[in-house]
Amino acid sequence: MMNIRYIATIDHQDYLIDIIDERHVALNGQVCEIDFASVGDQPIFSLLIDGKSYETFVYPQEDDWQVLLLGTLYSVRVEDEREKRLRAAAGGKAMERREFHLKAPMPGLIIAIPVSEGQKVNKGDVLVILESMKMQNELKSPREGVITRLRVNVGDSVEQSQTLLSVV
Amino acid sequence: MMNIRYIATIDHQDYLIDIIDERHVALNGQVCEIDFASVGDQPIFSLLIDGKSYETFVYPQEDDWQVLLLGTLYSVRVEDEREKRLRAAAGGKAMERREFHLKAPMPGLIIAIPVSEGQKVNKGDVLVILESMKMQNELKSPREGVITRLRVNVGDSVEQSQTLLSVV
Amino acid sequence: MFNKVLIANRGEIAVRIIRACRELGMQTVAVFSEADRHALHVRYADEAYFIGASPSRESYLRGDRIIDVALKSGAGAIHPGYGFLAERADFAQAVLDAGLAFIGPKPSSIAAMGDKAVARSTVAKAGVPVVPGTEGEGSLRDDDLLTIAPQIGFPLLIKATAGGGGKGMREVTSMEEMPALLKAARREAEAAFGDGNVYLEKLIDGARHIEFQILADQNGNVIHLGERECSLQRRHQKLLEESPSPFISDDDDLRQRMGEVAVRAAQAVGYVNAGTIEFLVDKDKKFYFLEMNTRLQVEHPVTEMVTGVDIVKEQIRIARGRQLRYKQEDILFKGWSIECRINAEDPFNNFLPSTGVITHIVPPSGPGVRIDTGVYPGFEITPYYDALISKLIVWGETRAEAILRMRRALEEYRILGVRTNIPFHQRLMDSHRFMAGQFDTRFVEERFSLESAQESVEACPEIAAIIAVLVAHRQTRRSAQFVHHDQRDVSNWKWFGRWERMRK
Amino acid sequence: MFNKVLIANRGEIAVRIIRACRELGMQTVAVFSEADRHALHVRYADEAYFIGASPSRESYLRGDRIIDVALKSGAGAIHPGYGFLAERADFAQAVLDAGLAFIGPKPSSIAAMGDKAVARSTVAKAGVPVVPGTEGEGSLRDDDLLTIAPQIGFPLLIKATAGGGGKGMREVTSMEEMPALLKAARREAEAAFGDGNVYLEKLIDGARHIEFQILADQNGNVIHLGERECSLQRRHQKLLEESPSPFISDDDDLRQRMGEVAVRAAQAVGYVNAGTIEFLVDKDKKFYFLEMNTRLQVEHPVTEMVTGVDIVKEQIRIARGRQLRYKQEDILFKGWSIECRINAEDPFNNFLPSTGVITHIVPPSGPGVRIDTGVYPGFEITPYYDALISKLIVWGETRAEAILRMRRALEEYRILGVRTNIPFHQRLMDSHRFMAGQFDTRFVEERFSLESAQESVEACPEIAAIIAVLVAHRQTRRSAQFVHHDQRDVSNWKWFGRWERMRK
Repeated sequence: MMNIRYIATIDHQDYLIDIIDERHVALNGQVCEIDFASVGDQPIFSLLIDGKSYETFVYPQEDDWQVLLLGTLYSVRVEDEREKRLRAAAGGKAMERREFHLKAPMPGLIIAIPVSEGQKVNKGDVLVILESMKMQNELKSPREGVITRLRVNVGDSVEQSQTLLSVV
Repeated sequence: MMNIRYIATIDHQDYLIDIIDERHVALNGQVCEIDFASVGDQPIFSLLIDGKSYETFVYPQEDDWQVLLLGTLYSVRVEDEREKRLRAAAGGKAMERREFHLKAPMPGLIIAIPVSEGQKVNKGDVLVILESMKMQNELKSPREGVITRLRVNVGDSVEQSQTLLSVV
Repeated sequence: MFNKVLIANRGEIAVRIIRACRELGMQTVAVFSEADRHALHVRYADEAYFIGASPSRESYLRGDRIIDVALKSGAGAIHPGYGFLAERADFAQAVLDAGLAFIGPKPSSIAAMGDKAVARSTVAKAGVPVVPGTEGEGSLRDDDLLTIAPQIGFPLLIKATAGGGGKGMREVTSMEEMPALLKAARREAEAAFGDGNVYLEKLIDGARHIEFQILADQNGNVIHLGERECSLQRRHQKLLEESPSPFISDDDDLRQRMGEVAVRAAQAVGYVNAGTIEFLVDKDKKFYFLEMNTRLQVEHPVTEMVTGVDIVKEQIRIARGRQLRYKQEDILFKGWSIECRINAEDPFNNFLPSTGVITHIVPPSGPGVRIDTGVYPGFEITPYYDALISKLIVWGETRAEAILRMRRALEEYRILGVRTNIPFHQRLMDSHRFMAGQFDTRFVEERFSLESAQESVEACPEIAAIIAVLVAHRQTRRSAQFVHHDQRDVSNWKWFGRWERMRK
Repeated sequence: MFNKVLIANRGEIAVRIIRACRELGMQTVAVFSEADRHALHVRYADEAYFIGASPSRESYLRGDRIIDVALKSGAGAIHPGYGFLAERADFAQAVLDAGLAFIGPKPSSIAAMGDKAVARSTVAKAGVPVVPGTEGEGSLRDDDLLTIAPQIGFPLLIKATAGGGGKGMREVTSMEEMPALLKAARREAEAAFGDGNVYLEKLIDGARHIEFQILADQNGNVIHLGERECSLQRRHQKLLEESPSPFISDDDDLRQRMGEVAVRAAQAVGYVNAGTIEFLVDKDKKFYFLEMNTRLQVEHPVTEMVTGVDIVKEQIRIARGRQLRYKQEDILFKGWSIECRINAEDPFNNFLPSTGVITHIVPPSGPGVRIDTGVYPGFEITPYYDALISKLIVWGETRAEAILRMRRALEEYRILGVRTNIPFHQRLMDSHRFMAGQFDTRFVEERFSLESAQESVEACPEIAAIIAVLVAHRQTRRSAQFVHHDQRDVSNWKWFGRWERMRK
């Protein structure tokens, strides 16, 4: 059986992972015995690896996987060798430069929009204040960029997942 | 809107129930306000009736509905007027006289079959002893009748829902 | 004497009160908004009545409708829980006027303590030390507040007079910020309580927030049930409470002095039923009256765990005119209790509230673990109400045992469908400063972050990497229509379909 | 001294032990059979190893494999839980021979008490009163038993010498029945314990089954933690336990005398670790030694609730060579505790075991409620192991409060996917004889039935009728493809499809 090689990246650290068969993977070349199962038809996974028992929640994201393990959240990008090569060839940063659309995480009322179109923002800057669940919630920028297309105004009621503005 | 009339029978007692609309039923002619909902996508039902709050588990059976309410299990036969008339015309007992197939409620090992083909049995007589979950379980006759078609032997391993014998 | 109680609330506290009533043999009446038809309090009560649309203002804040339901259903008493109408003197008065019992203090006590400014001056007159601030009675306009602010000195706090739960509260570090923050605080207070009045209070540095539970019957007996440590807050919202306080711990003298002051503060307003006196305690163990909460508190269970007193049952007994079953000397403290508030919010994304249908719950259980909750698998968390979905409370013989037990309980807790702040509590339990009891009210915001805290725990990025690869691999194989003949594995595909349907 | 413990068990007790270890900072190693890959003990442990096929004989009874796993994983001790290998002296010896600690008594104590016949003669020599029966040591053949039976007199009990949990036990009322029942008992004992030996014991009329929990350290200190009332049984399976016993209640003199005898019985075999002395108590409060269980009991939580002692943690501390943390006079009893065993069985159909996937659980919670369980939504109850899926334990200040609390907890408990005996417990809580504490070991089988008990509670057949009609009506409309434009209603159709898929 042929191994399938993946590269997992967490915080710029690469992990080379080969899927050998249903019961074995290799981590950076070192073979581990595994028993991997989802639990109760939920996105909870139980991994027995060389006898150690781990359980995680896995949340799929657009570009990566969020893995919640022992109270720590890891954002893991998973690529095969071809994908990795392509991304490297494209300049590495290309994917992150895609337009980011800030969506309302829940229905609510727009209390304030402390940015304007064309404004440069840094990672962590507050873009919108949304009142919901009796709280004023600050929606922050996940990365640096420039504000484009403000789509809501202060005082608007917004639906869940409604796009509020974009960052390029 | 036209009422739809049902007759519910519990222990030979009839209840005349009219469905008036989504929010009203009449019980033996007396109108009640209702709010009826299933809970959490489960066969659990919440009934608010004239303000009183009840919650039940409902298990569908072949001929009736089992309703578990406040720790009591009610077997309820539900018929519309036509069905009720037909059954009365057929002699009432006809439906109960259908052949009963004793099925294994769980996988296990047949330990004993204290009846033989052609034997008359009464309600509550032990038909089969099945060992499962480290216990010997007595499977009893749900009504009087005559044993037909013994389909298993002592020492057999049986699957869940496998028919063991029949009673007419 | 009443035998049927209407619970004018929702969520975990409505369930908590229904349980107490049921265990006292009382009938219970629930009220519900449109969003709450399937809520646990509706399912558990003997009777349940619809009172309006989902926003609180149209349902749980409609005192008129709630009193109508009580009269119609034959309830003889109303328990307000916390929040909503719990600290509205006009509502309590209307309940009494309707000939019903109010399971709480007299309207006059609520009024006296409910306006935080009035409360401060009342207890100050009774000789209780208060935090310096705007002692004036009634409402102050922005001009007045801007004039008084420099006299109090910065940093200071703007607080809602009708407030509670940190709503309508703002920290001010300079005069320049005042106008904008006053406006924001008033707006939030107006939205939360229907009352935009605010007052000012000096911000005490390195302060602990420690509160005393008191019980008072109609015969003038008042006792306290010891303290609760509530310093761990974020944006003035309590996150974790414990009893006793590690700051007081075995300083029985301080506990006794503070307890006596708490009793005196309650007596100053002729208090009846359960209430809480909040204090700020500075580094030198000097303590100041902060405010009185004239209702049941979210965090009452930690006191129940260490004293064995069922506070909600005592509330009902008191409202029925019974004498307190305990004298001060009967109250003995055993062991240590901690409560973590489990909120539907994402600790990895700025604690944004998280809404949606809860799909799966496995609660921790076993010795020394108590959960108070109003949710279940299949229930939807809506944006209408606050984010508290569960209170996880543990008891241990010692604080160390309680912390270890809380750790294992948090690790066991599984909630799916919404994000929760469980990981935040896990990291807090691992924090050396928390373990040592070295924290104040600013600890969480200023000295604690999920990222830095992670350095202290065993990190396993390689395990996370392997799991992500295995999940991604399965998904790839599946989308490629790979038919794999491994019986053991097939069952694991199922959830992908369901999951994807769920995420639509 | 060990810091890693292998738990040689499954289900709720494996979870219970993992929790104790975790709270003591110990690493845990689980073992699992094919059916248990997804079990909670596998998920909660630090390590988990597969040990064989689903039948116990090929997995949880494979002491050799379990010891191999302990050695391989570096565990320093093995906790056997209850059942399976817990009372097998040869296994305990093999654990010691492998250089591991056994969290339980010495093999010699297990052997002395494990053969029930030997146990009786041993404690009788130490001056402990025993129930008349076959006092002979070792195994007796059918001829011998048939000869001795008339000397004991009928009714009598056939019991498995390796027994426990009512397995391999039969009641005999006459000589004629003896041969067939002996055969049945031996077969069941052989199947359950791998040992078909049985002995005879006089059946004491109107007897109470009351047991004392003892703790003994390696330094010869032995204490008792008071009694548990275990008379409520069906087919010799305990269903409900409480502490204290309503039969002893405030008869402190009797409690003290029985406790002292229990301690003496334990000392007679040089007992170390946790153990239980079972007594039969007749109407005149005369008590007889029945047997000693040389392990943790299913019902240990009720003792924990009233004494505050964590028995499993004490077991581990004792096995690590620590001195008992309590003297007899430190053991104080506070309040009342009741445990209901929730089994996957149908109380309305002859208590037939019920298997299948659990689809939904809403456990009761709130003050004074503890649940010990090994199941969760999505877990499959298989026919391989016993039917116990959860222990519901409550504590109250008084027996009355405990009963009221248990009632509300049972009413709250929702488990779907398998049938459970919760309705049985609900009816038991309503029984006037139970409430009055007037019952013996034959009560459930002879004087209690679900049907007759129902007369005492409020019956609402008309509500059941309406609900059945509403469900049937919806189903009819649906099969007739009735498209009904009522937004509120649409959501309620969903489950029909899921339910039907589920039932396939």
